[in-house]
Amino acid sequence: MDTSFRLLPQQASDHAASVDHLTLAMLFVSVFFTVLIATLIIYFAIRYRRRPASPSALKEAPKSGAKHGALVLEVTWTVIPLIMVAVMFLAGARVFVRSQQPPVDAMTFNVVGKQWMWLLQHPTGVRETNALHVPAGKLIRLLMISEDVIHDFGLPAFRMKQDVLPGRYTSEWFEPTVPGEYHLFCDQYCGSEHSKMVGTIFVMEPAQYRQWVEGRPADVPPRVAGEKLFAQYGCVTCHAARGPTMAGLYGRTVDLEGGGTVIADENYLRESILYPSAKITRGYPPIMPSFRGQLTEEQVMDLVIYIKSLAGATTEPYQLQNLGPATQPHRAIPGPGPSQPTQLPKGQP
Amino acid sequence: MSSQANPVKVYIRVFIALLVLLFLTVALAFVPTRHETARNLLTTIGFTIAGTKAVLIILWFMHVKAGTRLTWIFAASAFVWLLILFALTMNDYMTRKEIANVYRVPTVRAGSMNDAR
Amino acid sequence: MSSIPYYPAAERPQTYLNWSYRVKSWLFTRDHKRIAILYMLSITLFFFIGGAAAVVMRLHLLTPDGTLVQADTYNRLFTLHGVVMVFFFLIPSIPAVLGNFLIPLMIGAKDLAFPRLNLASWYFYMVGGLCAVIALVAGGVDTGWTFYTPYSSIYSNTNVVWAIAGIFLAGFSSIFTGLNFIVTMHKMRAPGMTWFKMPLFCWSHYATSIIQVLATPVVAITLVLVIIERVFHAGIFDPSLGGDPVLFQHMFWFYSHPAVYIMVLPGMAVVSEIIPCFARKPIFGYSFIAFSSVAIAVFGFLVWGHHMFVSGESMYSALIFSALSFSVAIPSAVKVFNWTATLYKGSISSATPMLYALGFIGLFTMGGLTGLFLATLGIDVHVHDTYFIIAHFHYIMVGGAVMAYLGGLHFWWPKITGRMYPEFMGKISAFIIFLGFNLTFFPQFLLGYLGMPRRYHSYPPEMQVLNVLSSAGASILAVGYLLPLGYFIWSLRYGKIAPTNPYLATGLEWQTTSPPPPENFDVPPIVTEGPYRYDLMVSQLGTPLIAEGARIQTTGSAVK
Amino acid sequence: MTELATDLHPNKALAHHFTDMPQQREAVTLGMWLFLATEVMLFGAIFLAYTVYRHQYFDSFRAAGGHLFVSFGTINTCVLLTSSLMMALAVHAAHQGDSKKIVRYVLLTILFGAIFLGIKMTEYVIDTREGLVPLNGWWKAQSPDLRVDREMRLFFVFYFTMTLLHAIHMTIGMAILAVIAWFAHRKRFSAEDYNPVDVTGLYWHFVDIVWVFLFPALYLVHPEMHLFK
Repeated sequence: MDTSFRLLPQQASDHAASVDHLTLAMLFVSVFFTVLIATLIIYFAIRYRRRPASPSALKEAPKSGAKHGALVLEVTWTVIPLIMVAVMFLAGARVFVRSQQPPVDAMTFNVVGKQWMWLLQHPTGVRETNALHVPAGKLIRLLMISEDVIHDFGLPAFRMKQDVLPGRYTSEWFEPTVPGEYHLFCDQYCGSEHSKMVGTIFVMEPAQYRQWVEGRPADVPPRVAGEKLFAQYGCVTCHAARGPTMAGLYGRTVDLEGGGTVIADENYLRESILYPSAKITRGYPPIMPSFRGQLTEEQVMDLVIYIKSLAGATTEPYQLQNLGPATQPHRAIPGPGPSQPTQLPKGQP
Repeated sequence: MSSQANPVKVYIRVFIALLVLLFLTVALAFVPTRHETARNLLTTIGFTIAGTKAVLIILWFMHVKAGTRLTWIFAASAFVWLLILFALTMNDYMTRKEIANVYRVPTVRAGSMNDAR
Repeated sequence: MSSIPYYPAAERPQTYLNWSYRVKSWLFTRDHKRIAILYMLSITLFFFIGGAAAVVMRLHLLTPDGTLVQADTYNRLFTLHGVVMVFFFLIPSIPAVLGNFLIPLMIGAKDLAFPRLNLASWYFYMVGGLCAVIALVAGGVDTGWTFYTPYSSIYSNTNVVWAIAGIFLAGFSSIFTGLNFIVTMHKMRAPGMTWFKMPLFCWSHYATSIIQVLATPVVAITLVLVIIERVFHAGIFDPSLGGDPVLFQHMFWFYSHPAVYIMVLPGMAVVSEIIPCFARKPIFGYSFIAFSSVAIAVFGFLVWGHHMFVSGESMYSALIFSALSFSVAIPSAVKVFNWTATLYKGSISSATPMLYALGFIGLFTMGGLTGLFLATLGIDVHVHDTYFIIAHFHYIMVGGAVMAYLGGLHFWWPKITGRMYPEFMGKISAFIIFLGFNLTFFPQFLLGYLGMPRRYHSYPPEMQVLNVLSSAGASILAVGYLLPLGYFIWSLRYGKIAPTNPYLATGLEWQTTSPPPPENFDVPPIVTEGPYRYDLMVSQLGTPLIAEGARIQTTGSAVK
Repeated sequence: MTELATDLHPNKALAHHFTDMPQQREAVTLGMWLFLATEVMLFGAIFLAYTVYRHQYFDSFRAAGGHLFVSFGTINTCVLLTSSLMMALAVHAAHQGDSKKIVRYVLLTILFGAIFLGIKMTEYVIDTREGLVPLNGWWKAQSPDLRVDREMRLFFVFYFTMTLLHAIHMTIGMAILAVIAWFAHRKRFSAEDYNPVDVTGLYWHFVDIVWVFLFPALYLVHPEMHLFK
């Protein structure tokens, strides 16, 4: 990593550039006003410094005529900041809203934070601790959860940051453009070794990344691990017949017992595995047992990713071939079709 | 200051109104329904009745009705602030949309990010 | 104070300080002025405890790998620094010392409306403070002053309960002070003292008190819930038991964001007094400054969610909170512009209080403008929880509140003690503090933008240069803070005897003796003029600073 | 509290720093209203937490609420409203300077308050026997469903926190009322000087209002379950 002294952080994504542009613009405004105020204060303090026995300036006490001017001034310096902050808000919101909406066809990496380390897993199954290798020019999305306290996955070079909560998935995405090594910081205080909960993001050329991944011991990809768990815990027995089908479930709007609907996202899937009675799909008896305490957060993530893959909503099962030339078309997302009788992938009993 | 005091009759009337509202709210809570909308409606009505009771107590038992404008402001201010606390916090909980792909944002290509939207 | 014992006629007039020297007359006093002194002594103690922790931290951060103290010790140090400085120094500082002392004087009352409540507030503060400090020093607390759940409620093995209990008690003291101020300003004003004849000091304190009264109970009950959670594993904020840790953040920041205005609004109060006095001009835009104080207090309640932009709060919520956060900038800007305009065509003296006040404007402007970066969603995500935040709020709280507190302390020192502070030393230390402050905290903006997270015991080597600069600044700042401590104590014995109105200032507090008599005024004042009528005092400008008289705000009779 | 109610000179009604009785009376009353505003925020914040979880765990809260006795709740609400009426009448008597009536009505207020606390205690005992105390080893209402179990516990955390906090406020109020009754007995109040009775009344009515909201929040979540038990 480049450890030489620097005043500005590395800029490793387009988002980083747009944040920096915003910062520069704000900096310009701030410097202008700071200099304006400072100059005025210093100028007045010198120009109107107290001179013994010449208080004549004060005799020009505000007269009624000055009052009108004062009102104009007050309104001016209320309205100008008002317009300025409105512009600032819109500019900041525009960048933010985009950064909060993960693109649909990103490579999804799993992140589990715990005191005091980051456990990361590639869509191909490769596991890493406190380090993450990613291909440049690809959309990287992180599905994150904590096992204990609140952590934060902070990526200064990409100007991104998101708290990692216990009990609920959060998500963060970035698109690295410049190969290199970048900091990963835990930005939310999490206990004794908070400052050791750091790591490195390695951005590599796609071909290099492919080589790197293939050189790693073959781990089971999350989707495959999830599929095994799905069979192992007998999920398949119900969710093929009596229970709601998993095919095409992800991203769909589910009608709930007792009225109301919910969109089946990762958090919904997680909650349904751990606390099945929380949101019961209409028309099905609440008979599913809880898997709380039986599955680790990583296993739950595997299951969630497997169920997602049944909806065809992501690029899983992940093909390293996708890392070919950047012109490779990404798969479009089929809309949530009408629910079909479960079609389990081959290999299921 | 005894002009502030209401005749005893008024207190008794307010008290009876409070009891009537109490039994009304209890009765309403027994309306049998499993439907979510209906239950939410009943909950809302229940708390509206509680609010009405509170207003009765504040206005007559606590003499705000005959009080100065300052008393009115002070009595109301805490509830206004409570409304801020509730509104802005519940706003978060009601709008916590499902994360991730649900937004269906079009793919952003390298080098074309600023044109993505 | 109703039964002041007969005091034999002495050469000096009877003052609130000398009517009795018995310890009991201090510990059971109901005189707002004596309670202010009690507060002053205790917050000074807490300031130096918190400051010592900061010095150790800055020394530790001289090297990137962190060699001076262990990680656990470091975590306890920043918790100590944060808790003590926020809850036991900044929040009571100006309101409980200067506000307590001056508000009754300024509005021409004999005392605050509830003197016993005022005394009780000091006791609550002291018991809470000792409780917290003992918890923080013996064994320590490692949660940070924000006590985020579930770390504080489940995982931390430290004295969290005791520290929280201390803060809870101090919360009562804050509520009592605010309640007292509001009632006093509503009901105890001297004849003729209408709302718009009140000094801006009072307006700002009124706004502060609104926050103290309406926000503090929320944090009090939130902290009680954390205690319940810790002791009984209740699951209120613990996700494994169904709780939501983010709810804690909502409830915590509902208080703790407005709490920032509890710290800085009184600072603005002080500056609004000092500037017209040393510019010899009526303050520009009196009613705009007055209403902007109230606006800041009210808007301050609507913006807490900007502490949660990356916390997993909903995106829509973040957008609303961001938009609302910008609203606070407007009244703040209005104040800065009005203070600057007051200087125009004044007759500006560079006395120590004025140096602090001008320093306040500059530092507050920088703190406020960097606040805009934080309200801007896109930028906040990057700098959230980094040293940028640390720098920003130190510019407001140290550059703002502490500068103003010191300025106010110099300004009213003659009134409080009856002695003048040494002017030359005052100026020197004002410059040292301004310099040391900027050297300490400006590099932290850069560190934050580089990405250095807050509460880090060690950091990447490329950030060392800026950290060393910051630590160097901190040592200068420490000297700057020790100097006034020294010469203020010195002045009690060797300082020049202060006249009634050493600066020829307007305001009722300058019309009673220095120090004031036990019941504030020998003759109950009647107010005929608005505040800051420096235009009426023109004829006296050439006179030396020891001139007596100038009863501008009462009758205007001194103006010939 | 006591500060506000009794911040008086030991021998004479007017404290030294006030100019006249109306000023003192208005200040004390205003102080009490402000104090009540802080109380609104204090209880309001717990209500907020309650609302958030009720919103999230609607069904479990319903299941949990069914364990409470709506009959106890309703009777207690009646008792407390009656006690509030007695307080209002005591203040009315104070306005007219009738010390005997003040004593009588304040004692009645305390009596109804005591009945309320008695019923609440009985309820707590029954709750404990039923295993509704959300502490490990005490909690027996366990549902086979882990989720419902922990969410029901959460309901009872709020039930006990809120009702205990309310009970503490009542106890403090009763202590102050006892002092008021004693002062009234010693003829300390007159038609010109009854402010302590007045502000204590404000406090007592406020405690009543808190219960008015607690009742539907806790007892009317799912009332039919226990009615005829």
